[in-house]
Amino acid sequence: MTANGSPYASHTDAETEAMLSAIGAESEAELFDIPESVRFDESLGIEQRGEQAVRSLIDRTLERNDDLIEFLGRGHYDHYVPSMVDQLSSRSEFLTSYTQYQPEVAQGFLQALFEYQSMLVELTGLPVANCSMYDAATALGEAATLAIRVRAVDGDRVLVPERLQEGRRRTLESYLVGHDVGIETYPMADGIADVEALSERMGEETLLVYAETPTVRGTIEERLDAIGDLAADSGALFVVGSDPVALSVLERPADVGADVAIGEAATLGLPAAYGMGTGLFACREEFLRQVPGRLVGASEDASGRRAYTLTLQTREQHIRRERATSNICTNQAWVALRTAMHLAWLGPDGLIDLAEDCVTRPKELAARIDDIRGIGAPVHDRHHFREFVARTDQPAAAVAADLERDGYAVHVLDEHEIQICTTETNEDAIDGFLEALREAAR
Amino acid sequence: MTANGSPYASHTDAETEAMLSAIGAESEAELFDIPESVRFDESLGIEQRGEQAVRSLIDRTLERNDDLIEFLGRGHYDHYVPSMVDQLSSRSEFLTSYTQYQPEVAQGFLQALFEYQSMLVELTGLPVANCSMYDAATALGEAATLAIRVRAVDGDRVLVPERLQEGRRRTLESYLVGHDVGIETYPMADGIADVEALSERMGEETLLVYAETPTVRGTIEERLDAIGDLAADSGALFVVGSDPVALSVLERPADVGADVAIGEAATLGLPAAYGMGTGLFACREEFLRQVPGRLVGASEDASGRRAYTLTLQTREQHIRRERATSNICTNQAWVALRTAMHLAWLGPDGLIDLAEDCVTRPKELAARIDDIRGIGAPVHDRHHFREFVARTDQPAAAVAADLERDGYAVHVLDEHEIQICTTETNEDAIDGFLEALREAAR
Amino acid sequence: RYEPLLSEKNTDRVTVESSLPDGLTRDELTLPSLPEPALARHYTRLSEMNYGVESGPFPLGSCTMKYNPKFTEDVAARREASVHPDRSERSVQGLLEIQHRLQEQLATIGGMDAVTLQPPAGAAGEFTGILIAKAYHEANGDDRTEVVVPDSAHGTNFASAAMAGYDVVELPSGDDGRVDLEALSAALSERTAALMLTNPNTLGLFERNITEIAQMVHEVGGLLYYDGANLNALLGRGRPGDMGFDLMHYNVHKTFATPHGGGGPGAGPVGVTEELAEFLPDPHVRRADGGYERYTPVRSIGKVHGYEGNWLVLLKAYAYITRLGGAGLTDASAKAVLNANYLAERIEYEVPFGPFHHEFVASAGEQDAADAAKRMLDYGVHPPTTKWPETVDEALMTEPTEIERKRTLEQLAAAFNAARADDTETLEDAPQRTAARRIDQASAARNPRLSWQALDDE
Amino acid sequence: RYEPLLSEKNTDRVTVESSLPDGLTRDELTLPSLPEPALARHYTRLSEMNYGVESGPFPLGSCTMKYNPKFTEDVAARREASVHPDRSERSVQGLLEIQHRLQEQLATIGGMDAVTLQPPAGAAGEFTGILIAKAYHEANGDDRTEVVVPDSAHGTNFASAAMAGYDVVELPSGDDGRVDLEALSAALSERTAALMLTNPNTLGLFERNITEIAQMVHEVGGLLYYDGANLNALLGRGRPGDMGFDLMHYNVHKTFATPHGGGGPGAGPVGVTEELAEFLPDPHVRRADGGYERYTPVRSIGKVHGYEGNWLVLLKAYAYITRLGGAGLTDASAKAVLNANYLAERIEYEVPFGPFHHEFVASAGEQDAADAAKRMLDYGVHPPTTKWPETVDEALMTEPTEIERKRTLEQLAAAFNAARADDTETLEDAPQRTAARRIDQASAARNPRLSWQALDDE
Repeated sequence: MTANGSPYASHTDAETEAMLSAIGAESEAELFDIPESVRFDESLGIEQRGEQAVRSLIDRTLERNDDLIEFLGRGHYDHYVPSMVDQLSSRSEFLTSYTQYQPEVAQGFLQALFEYQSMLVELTGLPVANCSMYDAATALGEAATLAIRVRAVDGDRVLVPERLQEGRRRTLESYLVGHDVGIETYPMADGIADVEALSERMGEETLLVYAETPTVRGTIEERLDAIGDLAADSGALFVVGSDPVALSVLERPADVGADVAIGEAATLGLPAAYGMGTGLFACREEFLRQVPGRLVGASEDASGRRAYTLTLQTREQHIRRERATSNICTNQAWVALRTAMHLAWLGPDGLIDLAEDCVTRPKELAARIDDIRGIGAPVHDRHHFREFVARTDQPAAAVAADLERDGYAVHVLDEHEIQICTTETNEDAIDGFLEALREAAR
Repeated sequence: MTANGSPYASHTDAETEAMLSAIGAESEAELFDIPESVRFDESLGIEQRGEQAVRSLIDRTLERNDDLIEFLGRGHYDHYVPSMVDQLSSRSEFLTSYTQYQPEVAQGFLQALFEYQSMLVELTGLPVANCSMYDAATALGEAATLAIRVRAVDGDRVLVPERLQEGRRRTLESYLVGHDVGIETYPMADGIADVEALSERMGEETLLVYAETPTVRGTIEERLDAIGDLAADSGALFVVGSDPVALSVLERPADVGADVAIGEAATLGLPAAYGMGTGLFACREEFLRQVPGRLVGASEDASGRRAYTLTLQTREQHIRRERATSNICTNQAWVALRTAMHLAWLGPDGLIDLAEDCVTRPKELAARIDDIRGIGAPVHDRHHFREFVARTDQPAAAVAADLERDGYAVHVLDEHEIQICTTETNEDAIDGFLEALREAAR
Repeated sequence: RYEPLLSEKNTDRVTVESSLPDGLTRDELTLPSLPEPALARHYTRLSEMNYGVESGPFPLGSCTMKYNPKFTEDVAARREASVHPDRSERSVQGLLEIQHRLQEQLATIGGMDAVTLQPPAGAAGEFTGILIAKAYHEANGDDRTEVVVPDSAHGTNFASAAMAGYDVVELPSGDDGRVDLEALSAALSERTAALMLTNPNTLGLFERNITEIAQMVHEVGGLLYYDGANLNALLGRGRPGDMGFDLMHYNVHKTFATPHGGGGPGAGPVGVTEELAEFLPDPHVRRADGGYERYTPVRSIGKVHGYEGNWLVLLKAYAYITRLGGAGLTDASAKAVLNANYLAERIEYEVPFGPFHHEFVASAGEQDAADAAKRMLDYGVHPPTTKWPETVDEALMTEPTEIERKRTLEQLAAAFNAARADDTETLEDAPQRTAARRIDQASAARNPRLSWQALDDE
Repeated sequence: RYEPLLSEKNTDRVTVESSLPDGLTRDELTLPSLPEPALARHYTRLSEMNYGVESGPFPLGSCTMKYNPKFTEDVAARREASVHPDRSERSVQGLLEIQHRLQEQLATIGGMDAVTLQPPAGAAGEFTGILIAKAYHEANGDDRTEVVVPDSAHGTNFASAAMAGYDVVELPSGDDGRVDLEALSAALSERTAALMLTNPNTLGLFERNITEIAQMVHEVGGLLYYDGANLNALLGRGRPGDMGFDLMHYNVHKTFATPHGGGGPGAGPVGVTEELAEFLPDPHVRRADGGYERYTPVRSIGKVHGYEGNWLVLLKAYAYITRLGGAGLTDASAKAVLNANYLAERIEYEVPFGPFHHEFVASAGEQDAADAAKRMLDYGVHPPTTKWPETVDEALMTEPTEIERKRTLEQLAAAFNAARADDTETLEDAPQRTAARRIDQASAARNPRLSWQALDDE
């Protein structure tokens, strides 16, 4: 290879010579048709390093992160990802492949995505699921633009809960920049939607109502069907946010009248990953040709055998350009594959067991925390999923800072509220956490 | 699956029922034809755990190991293993396959082993290399039994260096238990073979002379050709021990008259792994039908294309039984695959660079250590490979204990000698190590 | 060999038992139920029916299917790399440091002053860039309504501009395949918010008049946006910032070797000039005393992702850039361009435009480009992108990338040439040697069956 | 598709430049030189030409090709697991603890009192066991010269006994496929150091007279050795120690799911009764105050491996045993036996002996068993072990293991039955659908070409 050249493009000098000569060029530089005035002199000033050196540099840098045990959630969750998911998704035929524009050599990935879609159909009860958006926040944005397309004559306002993960709210705002549509909120009552207040805010101008379960505070929404009825009455799109674990035991979005379900699919399949995720997106059949993102459909090959292919591509940007249902191209396909693998690994029993643990764990932990002097939990007298809010006598920020010093991370919500999330990945640390909290809270 | 049954044999109850009924049995227990008197009641007393729980248990236990930076060698070395080796060797088609008794569905592994053999042929200069023994120690034992078979009428003694890694020496003893052959040692002079003294010990009774380079003390043996001549003169088998990195720059065993080369092949391909390795074994053509272990040969398939197969199996235990060249059956094939991958990843330039680093690193480190008060290095005025011996004014054990407290591991050889090994995997730690040594040595 | 669906192997319908009140729960759940060994075989078999970069050459134009170095996967798999996004700034200093270093590396490579890592894909980067342009104009009290996009541009450019509320003005290409300055002049006006340009463009041609183009755009008060899809052609030899571009996105899954993953995840960082830095998404990372901090740029457009994008992908890109360094990146570009030229030299299909850089667009001529591509599958290679851009008849858009060596390029050329020599019937019957034969895409769209439930209903 | 050798792709001859004196170095080195992308494709392609447990059923009798749980690989890949073998006892307490726990688990499973983990494979375990027997007899001043081995035993039994210097006395099987007590009586004498027995034997038959056999061996002063190859048939339901065996080896790559790796590495721990514990290899691990220590058993036979065996393999076995627990192991055996019986019921080849446990030996009858096996490859499954043991004509030694479910067993049976229905010509021409057609093994042996250098010489 060229000295200091790319280790992954190691032409021998002889090969380079021969190729240049075949082309009829003297040098590689000559092949660059760049006017002198805008040429760059190659001085990028980035040092080249060996593979081992890069790994060790990154290891050393990452070690500067504090080694905290996280009791964090609020829309992004850490569940145990089985080894099988890592190892099988890493097979290069999956990992290094492209979007399936040549389905004859992409049947494996297409089938896996078809299976992913099918599992989401079962979980949501909605008959159409795409094979991924970037994350829950962008999926919510896409749901809003879907609403604009299908309800365009009817309204100019979307209604969201007053308590919503900040990234979801602000990403939604970005998706609405290009439209004359405003965002309004409806109030919560003791942790869940205040349906009466919501009812008063609904009107003809309402394009879309969004509700989620569990909510950002970990409460299970109790009146989705009532919200669904309100949406149906006013002709607004009803969008329900959730995740695959919760959906395995909670009411199906389809059964409470949802038109669209969105959420964070990579709650299964990925570790915390600093917020990297996958947007779940499913909807009713009538919106089929308005769906954003990729869809995999079943078909047949020339020998009559079942085969899979990307379908309804005329919705998409590479064909419809500015009239596409979305600009999304690269999506989160490989994460969706991992989510499907994780779902398959759990199976229906394992999934329900996991979901039930998400109901019982926060209940038990909240009860233990409630016994601590200087702290009360849960703040909301509701059913919880994975997490709950606690009220602190001490300033919440000080409590969290003390906990962090002891090696634990929690959310600070406001002056006297913290939020605590528990799953199987931090359960071993609960005793130590309670000990630290006992100190911090008093 | 059965409650608490094997998670990897999850027959449904209905399946089990149907299968029992097809067999005509009432229960699984009924299928066990074990007399009542020797039945066991299933009470193994080992708790079942989930996957996550097992991983976390083992992680917690392994964390009880001290996190030391190792300057350890003496026959077992840690080189940086590239990610490519881990990831490609882990493909299940390799990892979970069996010995290649059905070559038509094992061409991939056979070809990789053929390539491994070929690379060892190049490194040793000897035309026959098998596709692995357990480790260097058992390879030495196998070399000795080979000597007995091919030189049986001639002698009853093997000669080994007085300084030899303990495991090699004692494993050799085990391999000779069944034979009337004794082990004698020949002395070393300032770290390498004392050829004159060796010459005096050679005789008709000498079956085999073993020499290695680098030696267990890290010195490069300088008179291998003279030892080879002595062996040739007395009709003894000359066995040379080395490893693939050293062999890339040092004289080829074939060129110094070696009949057999043995050594630790997994010096490339595996991390330290608590002594797990792979025995390198190569020899002259005339011993072909006396070689222990598996051999892969080229052949053709029915369509005339090149194909590979295990060959000369009549040497082996499953055919020749008590007259086999060895009892070895399961060997280290997958590690040999990794070694071949690592060799291929380095290529000849990378391999020579690595070897040259193994020459310069210990030289530089010894020089820096020699500047420390209370310690002298290297003890032997020789060329070194990866490691060297240092003399301490303080008791060596105390110096090592101090170092260990500071996070570094070295060998203690005797009252005032320690041994220090350095490769690319500990080079980043050298400054800290010298600091600690400065404290410990005075 | 057909691989049954998971649902066809074993499905259980399970009654949901929960400690929650009945009214809040579903009644049952019906999903595949298989033990790990069966799943391992399922996904192993599926992988065998899929072509990746390690299966052979993958000269998919405009996609830059380069090799994804194995070690970057190990880097991203480190437990320390995976923290919750709501962690305190103080407790993730290592991660912030890597983000900051990557921001700086990308800025240097693109000749930009500031870079956000938040957009989770190239199209998200475009959308972010256009939102920044919009915010910039609005901050200037300037109400602009149009974005100009060349006809040969990626569909995402059109869609992203439209998503941000702009009217898209399509710019016809000149006879040489490049921007026609007269047409550009006609397209530009004080309504122009931005011109989005790919350079080299999708034909692999460098816009030689880039300085003039930039001047013209800037003269009407517009911004010049660089689509980073083809950045692999320029590394070390040309920087968008030096050419007059005001903002750009990078496709790390193209240029910086993070795997495409069958369609994602990628990452689409956006670089901007100093003037635009105050509009970057929230949060941005900067040095603070002794460490790093997150902050909100003063006129931030807000957020385009719930958190901070596809962090694990960005980490792989950082590992790649740090591995190659400036010299390696420059060499990668040089070899990518050399390879494209050598391959074009060896194939017998006509290549109408040039001189091209890292990719070229050949014409299948009388053949149907899609059919020719199917036939190439039979010859054991992945075909090029077909029928796009429309500026070339029956386009075969080809980008071998730097990773192929001479011999592989020759094998690839042989596959092209064999397909060229085949007759129409053969092409239409292709592929014959793949896991599936030609797939009927029309009927899939006519009768959409998007889940196994839909199959069961039949 | 033929995959060229690495050497055929690109080889460099490099002059060795070294700071060492010329006399100590070689002149040049000639090895393949390929960049990582080319290597990744090479090994990916090779893997595609290889059948593993995740490719489909693998009913290889006497090999116990069970599924290798993925998580055990992640466990063994932990950096903390890989330390140098010369580390001080004090600094590797975690590792010693796991070794000790595994010793105890294996002792419990086998009904033994002490277990060494050192032997790196089953055959090494046998050799270790026979060395222990020899040391034991020598310690008793007892000079014995023979080891008795049934004719149906694994070849390693014969070879291991011979390696330890013993004469091997072959014991003919009885008409029921089991040990014939009369023949045994004739074979035993005061020269007998040990009887090596596989139980159930290689026909899958439990030695019902095991108590009498043990008594007979002990009466002449011999030791009874258990070959653990078939232990997967007995987990939780029978323990060698309870049957009168004095020592045994375990094949962790068979019974405890560590991968076979194309021929290794495995591990062959040896268990012994209390009486023999003082002969175990050096070092052994035991509890010491508050931790664990290595020690040398007083009459240790010494070492059978340079260090302490295949640690990473042992760690995977520990992970597997800890995952399944006693209940899981017992169930694994039950399902392994159930599966063998169900499969035998479904196939049309005759199974002459029974009742068998986890494996059975069918007879191909008039067919050549090896040919029938090649034909099964065409039907997409891995065939059974063939032509062994010789106590069955044209043996098809079949062990489906517990991991296969009913449907897979039926598919497997269909492959057997299809081969049985094929004519001789078809069998002899098989396989037709594999990466390579039938390979000429005879000529490979007649004209050994064991390296690419040998091919070049032609």
